[in-house]
Amino acid sequence: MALLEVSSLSVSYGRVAALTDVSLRVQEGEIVTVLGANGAGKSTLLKAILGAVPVKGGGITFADTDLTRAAPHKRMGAGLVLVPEGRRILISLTVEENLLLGAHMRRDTVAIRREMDAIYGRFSNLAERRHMLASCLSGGEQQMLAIGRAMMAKPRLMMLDEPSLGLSPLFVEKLFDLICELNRDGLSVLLVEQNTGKALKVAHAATVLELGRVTMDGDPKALAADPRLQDAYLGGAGGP
Amino acid sequence: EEDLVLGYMMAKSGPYVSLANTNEVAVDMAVEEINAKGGINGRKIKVVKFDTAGDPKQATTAVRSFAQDAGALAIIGPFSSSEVRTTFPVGEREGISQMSMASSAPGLTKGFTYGFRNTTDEGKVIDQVLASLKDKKLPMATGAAAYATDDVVSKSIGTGVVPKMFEKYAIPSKGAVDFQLAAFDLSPQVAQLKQMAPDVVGLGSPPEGAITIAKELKRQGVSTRLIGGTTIADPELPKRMDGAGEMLTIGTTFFPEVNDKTRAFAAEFAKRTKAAGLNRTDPNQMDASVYDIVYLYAEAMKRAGTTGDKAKLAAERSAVRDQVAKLKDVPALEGAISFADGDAVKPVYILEVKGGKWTLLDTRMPN
Amino acid sequence: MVAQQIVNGLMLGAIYMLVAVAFTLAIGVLNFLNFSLPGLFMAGGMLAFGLMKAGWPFLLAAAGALAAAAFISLLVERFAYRPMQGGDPEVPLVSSLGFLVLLENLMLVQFGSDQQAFPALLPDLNLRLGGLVIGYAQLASLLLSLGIVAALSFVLAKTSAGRRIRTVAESRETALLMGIDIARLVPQLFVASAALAALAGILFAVNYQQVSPFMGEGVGFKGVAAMIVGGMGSIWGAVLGGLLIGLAEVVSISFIGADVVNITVYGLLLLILIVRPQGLMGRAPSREKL
Amino acid sequence: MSTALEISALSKSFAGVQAIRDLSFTVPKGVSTALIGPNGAGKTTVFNMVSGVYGVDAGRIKVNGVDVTRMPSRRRIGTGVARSFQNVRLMPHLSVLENLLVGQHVRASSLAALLTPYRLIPNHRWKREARAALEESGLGRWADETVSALPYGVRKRIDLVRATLAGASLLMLDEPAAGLNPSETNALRDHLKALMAKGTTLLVVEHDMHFVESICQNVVVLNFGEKIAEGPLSRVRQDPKVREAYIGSDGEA
Amino acid sequence: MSGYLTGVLVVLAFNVMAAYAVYLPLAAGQLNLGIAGFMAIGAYGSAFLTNEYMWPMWAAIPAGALAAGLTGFLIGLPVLRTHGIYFAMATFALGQVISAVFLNLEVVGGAAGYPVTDYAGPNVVFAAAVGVVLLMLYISRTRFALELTAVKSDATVADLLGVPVRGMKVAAFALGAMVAGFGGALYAHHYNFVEAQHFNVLLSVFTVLYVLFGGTQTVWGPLVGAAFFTLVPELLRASDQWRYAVFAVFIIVFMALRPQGLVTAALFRLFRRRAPEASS
Ligand SMILES: Nc1ncnc2c1ncn2[C@@H]1O[C@H](COP(=O)(O)OP(=O)(O)OP(=O)(O)O)[C@@H](O)[C@H]1O
Ligand SMILES: Nc1ncnc2c1ncn2[C@@H]1O[C@H](COP(=O)(O)OP(=O)(O)OP(=O)(O)O)[C@@H](O)[C@H]1O
Ligand SMILES: [Mg+2]
Ligand SMILES: [Mg+2]
Repeated sequence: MALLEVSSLSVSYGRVAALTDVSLRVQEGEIVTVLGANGAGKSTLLKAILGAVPVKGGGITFADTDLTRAAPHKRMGAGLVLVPEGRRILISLTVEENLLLGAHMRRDTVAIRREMDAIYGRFSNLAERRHMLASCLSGGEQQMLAIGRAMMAKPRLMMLDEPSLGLSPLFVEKLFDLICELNRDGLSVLLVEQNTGKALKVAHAATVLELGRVTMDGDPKALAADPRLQDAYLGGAGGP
Repeated sequence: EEDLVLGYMMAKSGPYVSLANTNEVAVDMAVEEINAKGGINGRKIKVVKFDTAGDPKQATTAVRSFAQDAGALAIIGPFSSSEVRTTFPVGEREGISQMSMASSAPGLTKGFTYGFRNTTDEGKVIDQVLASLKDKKLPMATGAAAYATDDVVSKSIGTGVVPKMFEKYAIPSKGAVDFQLAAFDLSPQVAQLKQMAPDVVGLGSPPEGAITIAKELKRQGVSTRLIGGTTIADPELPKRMDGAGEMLTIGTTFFPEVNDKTRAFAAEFAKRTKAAGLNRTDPNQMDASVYDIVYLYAEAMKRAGTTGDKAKLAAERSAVRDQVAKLKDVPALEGAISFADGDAVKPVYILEVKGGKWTLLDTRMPN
Repeated sequence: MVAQQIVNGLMLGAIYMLVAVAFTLAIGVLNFLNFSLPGLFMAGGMLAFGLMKAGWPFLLAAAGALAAAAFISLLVERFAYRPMQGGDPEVPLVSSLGFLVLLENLMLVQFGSDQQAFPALLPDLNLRLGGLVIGYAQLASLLLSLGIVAALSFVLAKTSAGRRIRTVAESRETALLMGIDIARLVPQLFVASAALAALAGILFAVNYQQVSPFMGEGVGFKGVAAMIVGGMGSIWGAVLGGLLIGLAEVVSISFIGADVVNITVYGLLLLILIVRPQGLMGRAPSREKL
Repeated sequence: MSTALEISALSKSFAGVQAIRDLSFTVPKGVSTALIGPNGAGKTTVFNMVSGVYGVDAGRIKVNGVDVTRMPSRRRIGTGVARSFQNVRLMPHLSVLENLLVGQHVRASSLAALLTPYRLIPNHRWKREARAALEESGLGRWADETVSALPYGVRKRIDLVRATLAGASLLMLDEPAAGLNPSETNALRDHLKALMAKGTTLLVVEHDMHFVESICQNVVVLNFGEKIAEGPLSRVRQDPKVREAYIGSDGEA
Repeated sequence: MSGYLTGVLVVLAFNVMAAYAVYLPLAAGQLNLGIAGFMAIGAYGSAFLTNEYMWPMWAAIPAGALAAGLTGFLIGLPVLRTHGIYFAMATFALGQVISAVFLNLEVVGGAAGYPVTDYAGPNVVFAAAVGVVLLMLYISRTRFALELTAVKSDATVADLLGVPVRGMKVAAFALGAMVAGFGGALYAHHYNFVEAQHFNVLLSVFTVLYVLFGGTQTVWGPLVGAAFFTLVPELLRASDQWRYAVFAVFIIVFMALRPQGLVTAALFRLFRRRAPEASS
């Protein structure tokens, strides 16, 4: 049984269908990437898995539990976490409070402190600003904070919605290294990325969404070579 | 055969409910009594009612509606001074009389030929209270005033009536304190009164302020006589003061224990209010006043030979007005009532709180 | 006399302070200008009065009133707050005012518009120090208020629950994405702020031995003013604001007169806002960076 | 050659943190320039100072020859500089089209313009123009949507269109390609090239080096608020300091 | 028209004018809880002119409106330093101060109120209300209204786009004050009496209520809101003491069902979409 199993999921906003009949699975220890143009429904998919938008049909099973109707906090309790689109850091809290908020479901204070220090070690920009209000951070720093905050929840499956947005090339590399490293330590990842090339490189499986429907899925290597994908998402000839 | 229609502006909702929501019972009582005795000029009196909620805007709507739609000959009400201010001009334009049962701000009827009040000027009332204290040789060597600033009647009592009367009775004034109608904490004012230590405090306030100040006086251990006018007259006041306010002395225009007529009225009133499920069953001065207003209009209509004929409506309305203005010593529930410059002249009853109850100290006729 | 007036001002301030803190929870945290709070303040006093009239002992009546207020507040959450999410912040004002009007009129129907005498709990409730008169009830309510406020400010600033609350305050949507159980947290906050308002109402009734269906309006507005003077969202600001408004009121009554109370108290509020738009102890709201 | 933007000896610190230190560079007219650097280097801060969101601690800023250092922020767009935002800021109470109409303000700010009942006039010039701009960037179908429902990438592009509607000669774009997939980035590139052909000068903050390469003739590299390199990208990317601070080992992005 | 209907419609006309006085600044994000203060300025100002200086009404009423507008302009400058709920409270305080000042101003009667001699009949009031509505309809079709909404939505960005944010805010505030003053001036001359107690917080708050209840998204909201709040209590007249309780329940239920107010932009879109469907 897969860790996350999304079957025939449909979501709509009012009368607008955002997802139709989307199925997807993430095996324990896998990185799965979801690709698609603007408005394809990628963010909607992640939010639906977290339970932040109501689903109209289909099912979501996580770690052998049916979570289709569960509230987001229940799902996070089960080990899901989302690095949301647009970062959504809390500007009235300090950097450190934002990180601690990520761990709000945990009670193991000592481990929390230790992990927080590890995150500071990894993101030195954050360490320098730990007691400043998060509103002061630059765009990229906010992105780091959003990722760090998700790590603080110690999830089993981390969903990332365009995590490389606004990060410098050097840092994007570090980010993908980090994702692989966490993955090696047993974390499963569901990744939405516009940096299609890099995402396909690290992923074990990939799914392509178009106007809310799955149009392709399977092995990322094969997909990367698929001419249809080349045209649509890799900017024609070979991509970056 | 036409009925004789009277309009009646009630204040059954809004800020005056507690004072006004039993008025209707008194009006109905009077009308039933008159009709049971054959009505006026062979015709029955019919009352059309309109709840203004004490709101001046709704009150003007009521007057327009009585005058233009209901074919009323005269109007009972409105209740409050603010309403009077807006409805008297309308009544004047429409040519229909109004008679208020509660508004006691000074000078409200001035300039209106169709505006009447069955209330007594607070100046006259407090004059009688002091005269009574003097007669009974009660301590009144020094005085002070306490009043609500954001209420016309209260403020005019505190700043006009009380100082003038103190002067008339040669009582040196130690000063004045004021408060807002909605004030619940009168500790600073009472702390000031404590320093002044007057024998009498002239109070310009509705019952609520009187209760609050009496309680605070008791709390701070100040003993002085509070005196006031009709604004404080609430049959349940001693009960509501819960032990405070002994020696509170006021003048009012109605007291149920005066004679058989008033006692009978109070008994019947109690019966009816209880049946209607109302909170208060003791009549207050507005209940008595509104009861008398019906009789006063009835008397005026009788004298004017009013027929209720729709074709002669305008003429009959002004005839009623002319007769009301001329009424003299009409025997009524509240005593003998006359009209001078639109305002009723009637007896003043001096009441004192003793042992947690109103007791009649004196009955006087203003001159 | 001046000392007595200061004492009077502080005691009055203690009442405003609790109401201000209740408002701070509602606006500062839930971003909801909750006009039902003055109604809950009134309901606290009136229901305690009603229950005592029905023969309940004071403590039981007070508990009953608090429970009722908490329940009403849950209705407010359900019907005034929840449906309005995502709209402009001023919108829920309408239905919360609807609740105020409803509560007032229900009490009006039940008890009439008169001010009612709340029974004195002790024969003489006053501490007399030299010439000073201090009500025990007032003193107790001041201490109780301060204690509650201190506890609350600790929770908000230092605990995980506090961070969760502040997250909801900033953005409900983000809070949802962070896995905060809003469906539980928000009603809890409503209950807390209702309890504070109702408690203030009960203390008011005990202190001033009176209740009326309209007692909430004046105190409610002064409570909001106190919160704003102190700075929204700042608990200690609410304390400072409450005491300041209480003092300003008493001082202007005793030195100038009651006719100027509204001018001085609200003039002070206006002045403070113009000079310091975020209130005395409030932080300027953090803005999203461009 | 006249300059579109001239920045000299600019400094800015926040609560003790020096975000920009003695920074000088110029953007000549017609020479589109990129401002790059690691996260937190101060790129957005420069934009914020040019557009007047922040005051400067020291230094001068000239736009099209006009010293704007002390000019109130709202008047700066009138000197010919418009910008987009890193964290997209569309007005949630307005529809897409209305957002664009606000973008036209500089060109319609007289009292008469303000009081023209344009909504009563069918096909009013302003509406036509805004719609045309939307169609041009392929966003026509979103015109009457409320902005909060739009996908991120679409919002990003609307933000850009709004900035162009001011008719400014210098356009500052803060990470315009972030959140776009490669083919969408290509479309954006064509769009920007068309603007440049019409005479607009661009100042771009962007982390996608391919994109920068295809748009910008000149690059200014910031690190910790200081300029560490300047020149054509091909040369700058060989600079070891730039590699170490920004691009990383593989030299690609 | 029956006397009753005239009376009710006059009240409606005043409520409509007041509602639009609140609506305009609200469109720019200003929750003005002191609108009654500006009505008082218009009322007392114009009444003073007709009573003491024998000005004709047609001059005194606009003069009252201007006085209120000018006050709004002068006070708006400092008060608009505040935002959001702070602004609401500042205007609330302002309203309290203004009405307290009139309460103590003995030249206009102080607590006793101020009788007004000249009379403006119902038709004048109706015409004025229609005028105000037309003016607001016009404004809502201009760029001015658009930019007010922009300022409300995101003042920082509006500023960077060149919109004179402060000017817009002050203009909206002062215009709102002027409309309020206009309504107040007419009120004084229709009811022939003004008292400071009438212009209290509850008047301000209830006026805001009309607007929010009707909906702020379109220019029709205040009209519908004012109509609802004026007419429904009349319909409930029969239920006497329960009247306001029932009314409050109405408000709560309606708002729970239509949180953005009765009239919303979506409603209009729906109509627009339906209309062609129906005709085809
Ligand atoms: N709150 C909402 N209300 C209405 N429609 C919405 C809402 N959020 C998203 N949509 C619609 O759902 C569709 C999918 O949006 P979604 O944000 O999931 O796209 P996406 O794939 O994440 O795009 P991007 O790459 O730009 O982030 C879009 O057509 C969008 O307009
Ligand atoms: N208002 C502020 N208060 C305090 N510090 C600030 C403020 N604005 C920016 N900073 C700091 O200044 C530095 C530069 O920020 P800036 O946003 O300009 O970076 P950037 O180069 O745009 O980075 P990114 O690529 O991540 O967007 C950052 O370290 C940030 O924390
Ligand atoms: Mg997305
Ligand atoms: Mg940046």
